[in-house]
Amino acid sequence: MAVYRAFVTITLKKGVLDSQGKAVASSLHDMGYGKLEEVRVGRYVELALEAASHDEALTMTESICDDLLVNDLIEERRIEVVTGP
Amino acid sequence: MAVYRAFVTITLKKGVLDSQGKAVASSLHDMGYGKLEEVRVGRYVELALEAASHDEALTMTESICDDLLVNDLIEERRIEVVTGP
Amino acid sequence: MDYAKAGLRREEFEAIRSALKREPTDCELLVMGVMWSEHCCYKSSKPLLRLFPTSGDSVVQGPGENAGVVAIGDGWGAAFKVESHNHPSAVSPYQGAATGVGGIIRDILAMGARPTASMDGLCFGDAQEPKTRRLARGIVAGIGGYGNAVGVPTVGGKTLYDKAYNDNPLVNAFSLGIVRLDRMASASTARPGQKVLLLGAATGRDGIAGAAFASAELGDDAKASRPQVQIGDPFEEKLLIEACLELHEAGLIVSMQDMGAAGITSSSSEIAAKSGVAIDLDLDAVPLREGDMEAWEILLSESQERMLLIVLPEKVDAVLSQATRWGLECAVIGDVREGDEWTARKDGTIVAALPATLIGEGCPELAWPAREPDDLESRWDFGPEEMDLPCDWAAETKALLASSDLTGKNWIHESYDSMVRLATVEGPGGPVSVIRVRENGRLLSMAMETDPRKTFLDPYRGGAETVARAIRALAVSGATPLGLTDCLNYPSPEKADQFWELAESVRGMADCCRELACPVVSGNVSLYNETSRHRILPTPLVVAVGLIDDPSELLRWGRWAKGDRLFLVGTVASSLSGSEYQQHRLGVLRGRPLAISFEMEQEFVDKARSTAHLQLARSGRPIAGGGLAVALAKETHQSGTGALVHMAVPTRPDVLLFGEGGPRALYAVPAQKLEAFRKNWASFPLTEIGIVGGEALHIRGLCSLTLAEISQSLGR
Amino acid sequence: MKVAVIAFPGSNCDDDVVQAVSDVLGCSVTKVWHRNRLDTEPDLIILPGGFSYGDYLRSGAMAARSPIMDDVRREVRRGRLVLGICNGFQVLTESGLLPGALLTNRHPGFLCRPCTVRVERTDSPFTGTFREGQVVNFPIAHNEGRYYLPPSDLEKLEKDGRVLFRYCNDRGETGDDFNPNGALNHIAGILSEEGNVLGLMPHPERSSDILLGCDDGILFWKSIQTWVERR
Ligand SMILES: Nc1ncnc2c1ncn2[C@@H]1O[C@H](COP(=O)(O)OP(=O)(O)O)[C@@H](O)[C@H]1O
Ligand SMILES: [Mg+2]
Repeated sequence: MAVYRAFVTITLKKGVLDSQGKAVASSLHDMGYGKLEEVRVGRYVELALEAASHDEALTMTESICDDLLVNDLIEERRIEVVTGP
Repeated sequence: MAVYRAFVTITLKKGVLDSQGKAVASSLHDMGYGKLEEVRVGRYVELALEAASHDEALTMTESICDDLLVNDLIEERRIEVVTGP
Repeated sequence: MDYAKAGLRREEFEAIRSALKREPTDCELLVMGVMWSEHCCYKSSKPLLRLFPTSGDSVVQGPGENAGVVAIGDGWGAAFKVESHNHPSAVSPYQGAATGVGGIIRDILAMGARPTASMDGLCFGDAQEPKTRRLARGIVAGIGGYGNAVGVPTVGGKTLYDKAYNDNPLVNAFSLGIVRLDRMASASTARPGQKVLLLGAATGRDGIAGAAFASAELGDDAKASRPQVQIGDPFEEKLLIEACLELHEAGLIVSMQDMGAAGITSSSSEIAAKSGVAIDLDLDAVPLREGDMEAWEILLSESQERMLLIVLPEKVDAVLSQATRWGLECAVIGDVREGDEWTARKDGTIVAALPATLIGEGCPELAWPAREPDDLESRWDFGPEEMDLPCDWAAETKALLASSDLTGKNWIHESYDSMVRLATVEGPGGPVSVIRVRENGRLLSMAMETDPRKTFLDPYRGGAETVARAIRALAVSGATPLGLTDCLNYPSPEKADQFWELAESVRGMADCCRELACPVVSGNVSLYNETSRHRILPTPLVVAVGLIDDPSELLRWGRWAKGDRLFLVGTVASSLSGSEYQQHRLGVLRGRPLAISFEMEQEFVDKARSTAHLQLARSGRPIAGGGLAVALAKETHQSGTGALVHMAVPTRPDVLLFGEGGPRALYAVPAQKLEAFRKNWASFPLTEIGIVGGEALHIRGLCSLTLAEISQSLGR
Repeated sequence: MKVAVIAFPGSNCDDDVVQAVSDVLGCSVTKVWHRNRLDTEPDLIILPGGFSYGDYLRSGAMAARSPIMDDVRREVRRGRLVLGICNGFQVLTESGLLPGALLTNRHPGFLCRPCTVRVERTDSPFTGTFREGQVVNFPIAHNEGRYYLPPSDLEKLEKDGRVLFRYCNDRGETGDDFNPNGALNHIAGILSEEGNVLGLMPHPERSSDILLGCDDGILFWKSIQTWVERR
């Protein structure tokens, strides 16, 4: 068993209203950032987990995403797993 | 001028209690994920911006973080900038 | 395109063809498919809804507008309605529940009313199931997440758990707003020459055909319903509320309409039909979130936080600039003309041209066969003698108190902002919720009730009992009922016994509304709440709204003081059939609930109201779920003092303590009011049952529960 | 006394504050939309509760960067009183007018309920009519109310006596069980260095009318009025 670290980035699917991104973009525009074209706001989750292999760590992270972290209807995820605590 | 994409990951500083991370961890434990050691929850922001160079895009992103996206007292950031829309 | 793909039946398709005298286009078929879905046109329930009494002294607007309106004095009115968001919440609990709250608030807003208070009715599956916990958490978070941010307090609600809701949790959202009666908005005031504007969020692909989806049984793989989920943005809604009220106040709009199910189509065609005008829509002018949307997608999108406005041409600029001030998008998307056609153009060509009245009112009604369920008699086959008397009454009472239906709701209502707007006189957790109407100094009392178990056992009696419960609760608080809104949550109407249950329970509700002079002013129907595994219990939910002229006429609860005498009004022998106790102890659902006596109900209402108005009691609580024992325990807990209860037990003690049904209440009366109180209730069953004092609820001969034990069982 | 209440898009306690203050003090209270400037010279500026800019990104972050906050800063320098309630407190920390940050509650999730706090000192512009150590009921309603400040700064804040309200039980005792959100040192409200800016998580305006359950807030508004009139 070794310790792995998984980094999960969760963003809204294209076409789903990103109200946070919209609000942040318009604030930044008001603050003078005219060259900003788009802002999308998502979530980021870091997990430390014990697994027998890199693959097992990845599978576990996938299933954690399915079970709790990600709402498939509207969100998509990107997962990266590295070795070490 | 070209379009760049900046990816910003924002997490709470070590030493600041991450209550959301703790809540997620305890939910996952209840759901049977016993091998989970730590969960940290953060924010992820994707920006599309116009800049003359990669460096300018990076500087602009840094300043957007300073000005709005990140609260230095409690948070830290990681920035990655790539070319293209 | 095949009409069936659009969700139409053959006879519906024929009706469209013969009305048009031509073949409908694909776009028209899709539009009609959604507009003639159960959710939008009530084709299965319309004949039943006609049973409801809909007029009365206080009714200003009955069913037919976005919300009903009752007069509350001094030229002010209360607009209110309850609406279901069951199917979306089953698929995507947070977003489904959140957009349910957003939607009902816009219905209130569309009447020109300021949304002032919300309530939520929730039915969840088996409390022990992990799936239930996940759904419940998501749904509650969604209601709070939306309601808290828009700044409309959630002042109460109702939650129950039963395995019948395992696959189909119910989310019924109620909202009430205050409106000046001479400033009410209406869908029937559009005139030729005026402009059609779209205010609020850009239109995207979310929730397309959601209405049709809400009218079908959920597939076993709910994830397949993906694209039909709507996403809410309470921030945008808050701006929309303020903007619309400001525009309305400034006289800049002629009419407004929320965009709920079937979005632009339903809102614009409804105005056209009700106002007797034609409307031309230019879909190229609609601000889109995604560029490549098809005409039918734009027409049917259920993107949230949008309102349709009808504006005089000379006021358009003013409206557009106000919108900018609020940071909202606004566009002119059409014209009002003479005639009765509803047309939509895209890229210069007409994609749909339909008679406006056909869209909203033309759907042929469905008359499903009704048949009394074969097992009805056996449902009634129950006698209390089937239940052993408990040997430990204290343990039994504590266990009942701790059961999920009666208690442990703090985690729900503490996650709602119940106090914003400074109007909440009595928030969540009591038998009624009470708000102050600042505009005229009066109070409104609201009671949400549903009793699906009794409704299942005897639909007529259960339906009547549901309405009666709400009216009793109002009366005990001192309120005069003004009107009622209902949400009819049922499984599929296409099975004869299920349709019979629907019809009988509506009949029971309607009779009770009529006899107790509480007209139905608005409502909603949600059918097909079933899957191959489960079907929900017949679940009519009502919210009755009543008026208290002066705050001194409000009788509160949980206010016992030492030395007060306790009285039970109403029968001592009610029924265990369909009671919380039966459910909790035996886990069965059997027996026949009590029949309703409207004369007795009316007498109770009158006497309860005078008890409050003449301040004859210190504390009063209607007896509902869990019976007398639970009423006593809750009063003890909230008052922070015990009581000695001593009463003759003419019947089985469990029936006395835990029985439910019929007009009953528990009062605490101070010594100097005893005589007047007794006189007030003369000729009605009245039993003095004890005296307030001490550190425990002591029921002589049965049990004694300390304050600490009670609080602990109640989970707070 | 003149009071200005600043409304950001998404504020939702702005009307409540206007109502409570004008009912209790009978003074003129004006609501100022964030896009307008603060040109009158109010004795008290209130940043109300709510969800400014949807509370997106971080609560208060975007409101803190809106131009009207420059006017607020100017008035702070001139010694005017500024009160941030709930979301207003978050705006004040985000804008640097008060130190620290308000983090997600210890048990994440919105929490709305009556709440008892202890008045720590009575020589501030906001608390003159209270008794020292008095326990008052100001309801809370927030998801991000956990006050945080790095340890050394916190020590200094305490030493300077800038903690004005602390969560406690009804006998005035502090403890984790009576701290609804996990705020460090049970902090519910703090003062700026000059003492004219107050950030407060609980809502005194929700406690200003006995019909709604409690009126401890009346003393709070009277304190401010007394202080302003004495000056
Ligand atoms: N169960 C019911 N009882 C009484 N009125 C109802 C009921 N269901 C629907 N109505 C009325 O029918 C009309 C259409 O309902 P609905 O489609 O839900 O309105 P909206 O499109 O405004 O959401 C409304 O006026 C509503 O009040
Ligand atoms: Mg409507």
